[in-house]
Amino acid sequence: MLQDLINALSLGSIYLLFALGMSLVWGTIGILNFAHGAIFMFAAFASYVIVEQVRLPMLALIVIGALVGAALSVAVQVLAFQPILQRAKDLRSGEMQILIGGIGVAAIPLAVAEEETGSNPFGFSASSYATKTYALLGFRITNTQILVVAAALLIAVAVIAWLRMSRSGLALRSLGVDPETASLMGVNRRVLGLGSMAVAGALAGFAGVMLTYHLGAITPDSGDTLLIKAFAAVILGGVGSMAGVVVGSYVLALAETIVLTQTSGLWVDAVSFGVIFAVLLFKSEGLFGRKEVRRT
Amino acid sequence: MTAWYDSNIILIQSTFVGLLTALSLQVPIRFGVFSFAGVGCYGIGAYTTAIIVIRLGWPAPLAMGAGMLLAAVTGYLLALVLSRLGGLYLGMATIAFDLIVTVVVANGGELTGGPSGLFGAISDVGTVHVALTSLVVVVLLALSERGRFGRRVEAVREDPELAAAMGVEVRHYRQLAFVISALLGACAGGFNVLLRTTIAPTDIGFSLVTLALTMIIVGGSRSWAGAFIGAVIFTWLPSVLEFSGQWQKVIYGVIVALAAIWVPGGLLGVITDAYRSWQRSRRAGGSSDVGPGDGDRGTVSPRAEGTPA
Amino acid sequence: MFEIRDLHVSYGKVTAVRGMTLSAEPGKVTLVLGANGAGKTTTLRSAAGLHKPDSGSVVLDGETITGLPAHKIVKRGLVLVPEGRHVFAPLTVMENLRMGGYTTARGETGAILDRVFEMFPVLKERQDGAAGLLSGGEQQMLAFGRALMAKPKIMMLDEPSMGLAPTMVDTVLSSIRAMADSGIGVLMVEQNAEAGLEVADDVAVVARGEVVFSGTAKEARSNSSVLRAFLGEAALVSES
Amino acid sequence: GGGGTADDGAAANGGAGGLPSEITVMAIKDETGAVAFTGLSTLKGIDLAVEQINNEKFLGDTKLVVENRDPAGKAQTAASMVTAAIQDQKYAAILGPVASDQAAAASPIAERGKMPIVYTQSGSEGVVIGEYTFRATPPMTSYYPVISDYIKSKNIKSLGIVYNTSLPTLKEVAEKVLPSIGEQVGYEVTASVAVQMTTQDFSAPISQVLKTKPDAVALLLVGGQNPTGMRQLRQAGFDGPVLGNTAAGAGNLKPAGEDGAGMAWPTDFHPDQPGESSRKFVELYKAKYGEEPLNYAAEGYDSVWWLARAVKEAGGASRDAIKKGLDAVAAQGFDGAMGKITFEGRDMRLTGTVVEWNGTEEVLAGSAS
Amino acid sequence: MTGERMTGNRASSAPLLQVKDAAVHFGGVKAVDGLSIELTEGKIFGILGPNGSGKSTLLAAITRFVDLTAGEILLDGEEYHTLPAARVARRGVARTFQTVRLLPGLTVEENIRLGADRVGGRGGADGVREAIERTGLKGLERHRPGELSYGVQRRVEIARAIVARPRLLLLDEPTAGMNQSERQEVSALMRELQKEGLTQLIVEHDVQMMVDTCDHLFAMNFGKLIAQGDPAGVVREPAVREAYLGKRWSQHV
Ligand SMILES: Nc1ncnc2c1ncn2[C@@H]1O[C@H](COP(=O)(O)OP(=O)(O)OP(=O)(O)O)[C@@H](O)[C@H]1O
Ligand SMILES: Nc1ncnc2c1ncn2[C@@H]1O[C@H](COP(=O)(O)OP(=O)(O)OP(=O)(O)O)[C@@H](O)[C@H]1O
Ligand SMILES: [Mg+2]
Ligand SMILES: [Mg+2]
Repeated sequence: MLQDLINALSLGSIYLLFALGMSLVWGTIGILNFAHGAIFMFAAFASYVIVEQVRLPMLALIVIGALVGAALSVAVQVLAFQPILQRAKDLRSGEMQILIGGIGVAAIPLAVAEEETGSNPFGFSASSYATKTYALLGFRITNTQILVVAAALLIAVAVIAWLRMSRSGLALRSLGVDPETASLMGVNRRVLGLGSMAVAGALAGFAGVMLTYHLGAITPDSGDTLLIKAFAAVILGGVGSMAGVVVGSYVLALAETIVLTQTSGLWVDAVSFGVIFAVLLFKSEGLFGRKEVRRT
Repeated sequence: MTAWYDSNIILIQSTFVGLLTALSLQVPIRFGVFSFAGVGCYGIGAYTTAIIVIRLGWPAPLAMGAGMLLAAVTGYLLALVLSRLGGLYLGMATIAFDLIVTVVVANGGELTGGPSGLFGAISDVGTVHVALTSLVVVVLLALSERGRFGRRVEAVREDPELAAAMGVEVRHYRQLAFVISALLGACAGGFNVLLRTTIAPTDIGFSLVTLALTMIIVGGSRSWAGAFIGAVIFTWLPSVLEFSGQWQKVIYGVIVALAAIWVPGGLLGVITDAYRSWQRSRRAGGSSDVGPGDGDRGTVSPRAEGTPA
Repeated sequence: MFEIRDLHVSYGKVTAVRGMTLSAEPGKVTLVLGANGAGKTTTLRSAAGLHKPDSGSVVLDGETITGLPAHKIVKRGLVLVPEGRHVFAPLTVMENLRMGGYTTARGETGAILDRVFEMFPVLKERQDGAAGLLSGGEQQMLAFGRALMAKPKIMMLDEPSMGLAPTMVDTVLSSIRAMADSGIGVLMVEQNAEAGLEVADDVAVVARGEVVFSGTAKEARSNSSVLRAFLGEAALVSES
Repeated sequence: GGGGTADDGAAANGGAGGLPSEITVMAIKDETGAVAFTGLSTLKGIDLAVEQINNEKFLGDTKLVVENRDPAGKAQTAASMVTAAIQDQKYAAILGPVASDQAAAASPIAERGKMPIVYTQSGSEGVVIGEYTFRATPPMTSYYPVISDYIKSKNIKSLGIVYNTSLPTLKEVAEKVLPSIGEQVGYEVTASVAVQMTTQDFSAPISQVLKTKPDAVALLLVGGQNPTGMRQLRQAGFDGPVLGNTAAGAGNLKPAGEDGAGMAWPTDFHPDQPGESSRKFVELYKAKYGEEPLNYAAEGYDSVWWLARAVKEAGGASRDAIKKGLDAVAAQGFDGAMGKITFEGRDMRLTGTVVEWNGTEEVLAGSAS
Repeated sequence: MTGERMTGNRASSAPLLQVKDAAVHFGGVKAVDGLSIELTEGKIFGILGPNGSGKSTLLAAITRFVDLTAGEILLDGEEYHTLPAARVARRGVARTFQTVRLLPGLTVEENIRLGADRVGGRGGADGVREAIERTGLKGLERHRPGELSYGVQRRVEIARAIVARPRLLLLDEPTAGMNQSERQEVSALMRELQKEGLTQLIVEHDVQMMVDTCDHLFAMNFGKLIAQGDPAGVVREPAVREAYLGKRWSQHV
């Protein structure tokens, strides 16, 4: 039982690490980045390529992953999303273009990684960090698991605090509501947009490296698999609410774990998506989402 | 010509199936309903058709009809159940529905063939049938894009409250969108299974959603013609790109991204804009004395004119 | 000193502003009048950096700021209160005001905030509510208060009294006057000419994208064509 | 490989008047995309066989030519390639795609177009569906029981199963084959937990299975899932024997490092396996490519040999002749890269070998300990 | 069209619209709080009130865009509480919105035609031309709303509301953003419509125009009615002056 909880917690933390960056830019500047999964994967892949050459500790790989993620994310913003937003007639049509643009861009790092690895799994077995397992009180937990959970929660709290308390966090939210008026308040749209995409990319890269350590190996298409789970977690929690992503990620992981432990696992996907379906039925803006502010 | 037709028959059929699938997502989007349930209904249509043809041996049209009926009922129920949802929340709920359909058929045992799916749905359905059906669908949809109904759909999408103030029963229009989407999806699924004789759970997953969505965004989301353009491009692109070997995916991705960036209204938007400005320049050059009063005599709106029929 | 010189702006092939020249001075309120579509909004938006003008220049304190991006212009002290309020609907009233003070030094925002709340008590009451749920007039107050938070040197207002009840028009206009008296320059587009004239020092009338009359408020009051167009026939009779 | 013995099978084909100077075959194997790895390896085996056949003048002066087409992971593309091949009289036969979905789309078309098509991999149902569809890879379910001896040698009395339910073959192994082996060799399946294609973290299913304290665990996962599964199985404290499937091979377990060691699975081919025909293949392969062949290469190799024997057997290169030839060869079986090959209908069968991952490479299970 | 409806109306004595003890609360905010008014056929009614006093909310309640917390609203003496907004609209209650709401993808003409669809048929096409002429939008038919200045957009809204010849027209600040002469044009238009039998309820902050245009004024504050009656009288009421008019108007009167 306790072991199941630990497993759910670490699974949820992985969803959370991945979803945080995605939710950050989606909930504020309205960019639903479908290339997030590819960025996540490619950051881990780049770290893998490097660690195969030089034996590096975990921290170094995390830094590399975050930098690669940030760089890719900024590149996507500059090359695809910014031009789309500049051309889009209105926010809503821009949203769709961004979705598709993301899907298109994502194909590129995916193809490169698939080509290099022959679609095989890759991992950091060459890294100097070693996973240790602690067995206490009848349950087992690895040092990587502890790190993943701690990192996910810490980063989530940091992101929440940043958005709530800081000026730039507030500016980011206003940018998502009405970019033009935000610029009339003195917000540099370009810089802030790039900055938040860089943060999101760094989070993706960080998540990629941590997940690879945690699972031992990932494959080029791991990012896509997580993308839809993260999408679900964000919606479940309520778009725009960072606390919602936290809850959404853990609820999803918990639901999956419960189904798995109670049944033979055949219905895991159906039930976890059933949960989303059901939650949305009763709370149409997600668990923590605010109702759309609109009046006649 | 016939040699070309023969060797590309699969792609030609796929184009029509792709068109119907794309339309099943486009119609609700045009109604302002962000529903991807069309893909789940594609699954329902495909599986129902296959099961009936294989197990009961009914004629193909009857089997497809049954699939579409089942899908339409499902679509209507979804519309009732999800009536409070909007935007991406509705999108997610309908994606959840699609994935649930996938899991259900994957675990359906004997009936659905489990993960390996169903084989041997042999019939004499061919290119002519899917082409004619697409034609009828397109004509009906083209009609729905014009005049009174077209305007109302526009209002329901852009500003449902305003639409209500104009006396439009927004709820009914949304339900209609769900049902049409379900019918189109099931029709596409039914045709696909009859033309390919097989269906598996992996055929109806999330990737079908992204493919259909890519078709309508790159083609154009406001009119059937956009879906058609998209269906043609994304059915044929892979075979066109075959020469590029291992970099095919990269080129494909670049093309999709470039389309998203450079043609915000979809390719259809580019065509319509070009047509409109050509028309304007012709009008300006031809008769400069057309007063503004003349404008409202023509009942054909510039939008409708702009749509290549 | 703030000047818009010979500004030309167009939307595609449509020219909206042709040769607009306007100015504002610290301590003064300049009122801009003009029919719908005369190009008032376009002019202000171009000056604020939201739209690129075709030609002409915008000069603030002797420096040309034409074509600078909006956020840089704000930092120089030229602030626009846009037409149609544009409050950040899902953010709270307080967050909207904090956004207004985005470029203001942290130490100073508190005092300005108190002033804003004093001027518009309803904003204080509703500070934690979503701005989008405020009534139309309340939102106008918020937009105005938000601009004050930026500590402008020159403030451009696009129809500040739109949707305000007469009492509120008085409040807003007299606070505009008070702001000008405290040394801020105000360039104000206003359809409520009668009320606007009460607080204005100078008046410019624009039509079809250019200035057709400019003078002091007093001169405007005695100019019959201005009066007829903006105050109505009745005013003309009672005034003369 | 040696020459096939001509017997009355050839005479029955009506003996066409000699062979053309070239026989062209289309090979539809993924060179890009998710199963590119499999496709590329298969092509190496195919090329080797073609080279050998032509050099040995196995078909006399007739040359076998294989043209590669890349369906890039798309069933529809594969299907249209099959259609194109049927239209073009140049092609005498097709070496079909390696992915089941592509194969399932291709089969009805080939069947209708009366075009013989020989698949490798594509292990699902609905592929070998009629007179013109052949498969040169034995289904995993048919040779999986070869693992019985291994199970007995490890003295396994109870087994927990974690399996990917999205893959028909793995599902069948988990739900039917393993329980029935259990009945024969006497172990009990204590838990059986399904995971999805999308599952990345296996800690929950693994702890679920380990709760029942089994002697051994079967991890039946797709390629990329295997290293993670093994690693998490070891982290969860299980150090007993692990049964896997061929998808764990081909270096897929490498990222798991030491944790991967101890997984064993039956395979249709291993480069170290005994048997003269297999040894010869491995030798030739190493000489040509400087590496050890994978099972995919062996399958590709055998599929071409099957075809070449069929041509010889039938004495003609028309599609119909080839079809009859393939049937005739299947009726007799032959010795190929994968060993002693027999057929059930148009589907390949063989005994198989058990291999084990020792942390760095695949070794024959016997030699591992 | 209008004629038929009017003769079909059995009790000409019963007011066209009755609001009885209506209340609309949003959580703690009592936007409308126990308010009763009656609108008799063929007159122009106006509502004055400070910002946030509940005027727009009252219009929203009448058109069924918000639900009443308490009370009832009757059209032709019939309760319609449960009808969806669209059905109310089809019964001849048309409205404009405080913030301009036009469909950006349609031309001016199509936007107006959308309002006419309620009537349909050939009368519709004529109606559209007439509405365009009356609101001074001639020559702009083919423009899209995004290309128009704010004041012109408001006129498109008005045209769209009147094109279907409703029985009751609710206007929420129809002249906001217009200058004096333009306001006078709109005011003249309202009078003209009144002559054709159209009942109107106008929310507007231009007191002078309201006094000149309306037959009957309501004054609201805090969601309650604080005065009503003939316009000149209402603006003289001390409560109205204090809550709403402020010093300039008080001097005026
Ligand atoms: N985005 C646009 N595209 C094309 N034309 C536009 C656009 N915005 C404004 N215009 C045109 O430019 C001219 C000036 O518009 P502007 O909004 O500046 O007028 P205004 O003086 O502010 O009017 P109002 O008093 O109605 O607000 C108008 O003719 C308008 O139709
Ligand atoms: N959906 C809502 N949720 C919460 N509060 C609301 C909502 N709608 C309106 N309110 C509040 O109810 C009060 C009345 O609003 P309403 O819009 O009716 O005022 P109004 O009289 O039209 O004001 P104005 O003249 O400024 O337009 C305001 O305080 C407003 O903030
Ligand atoms: Mg303006
Ligand atoms: Mg209001």
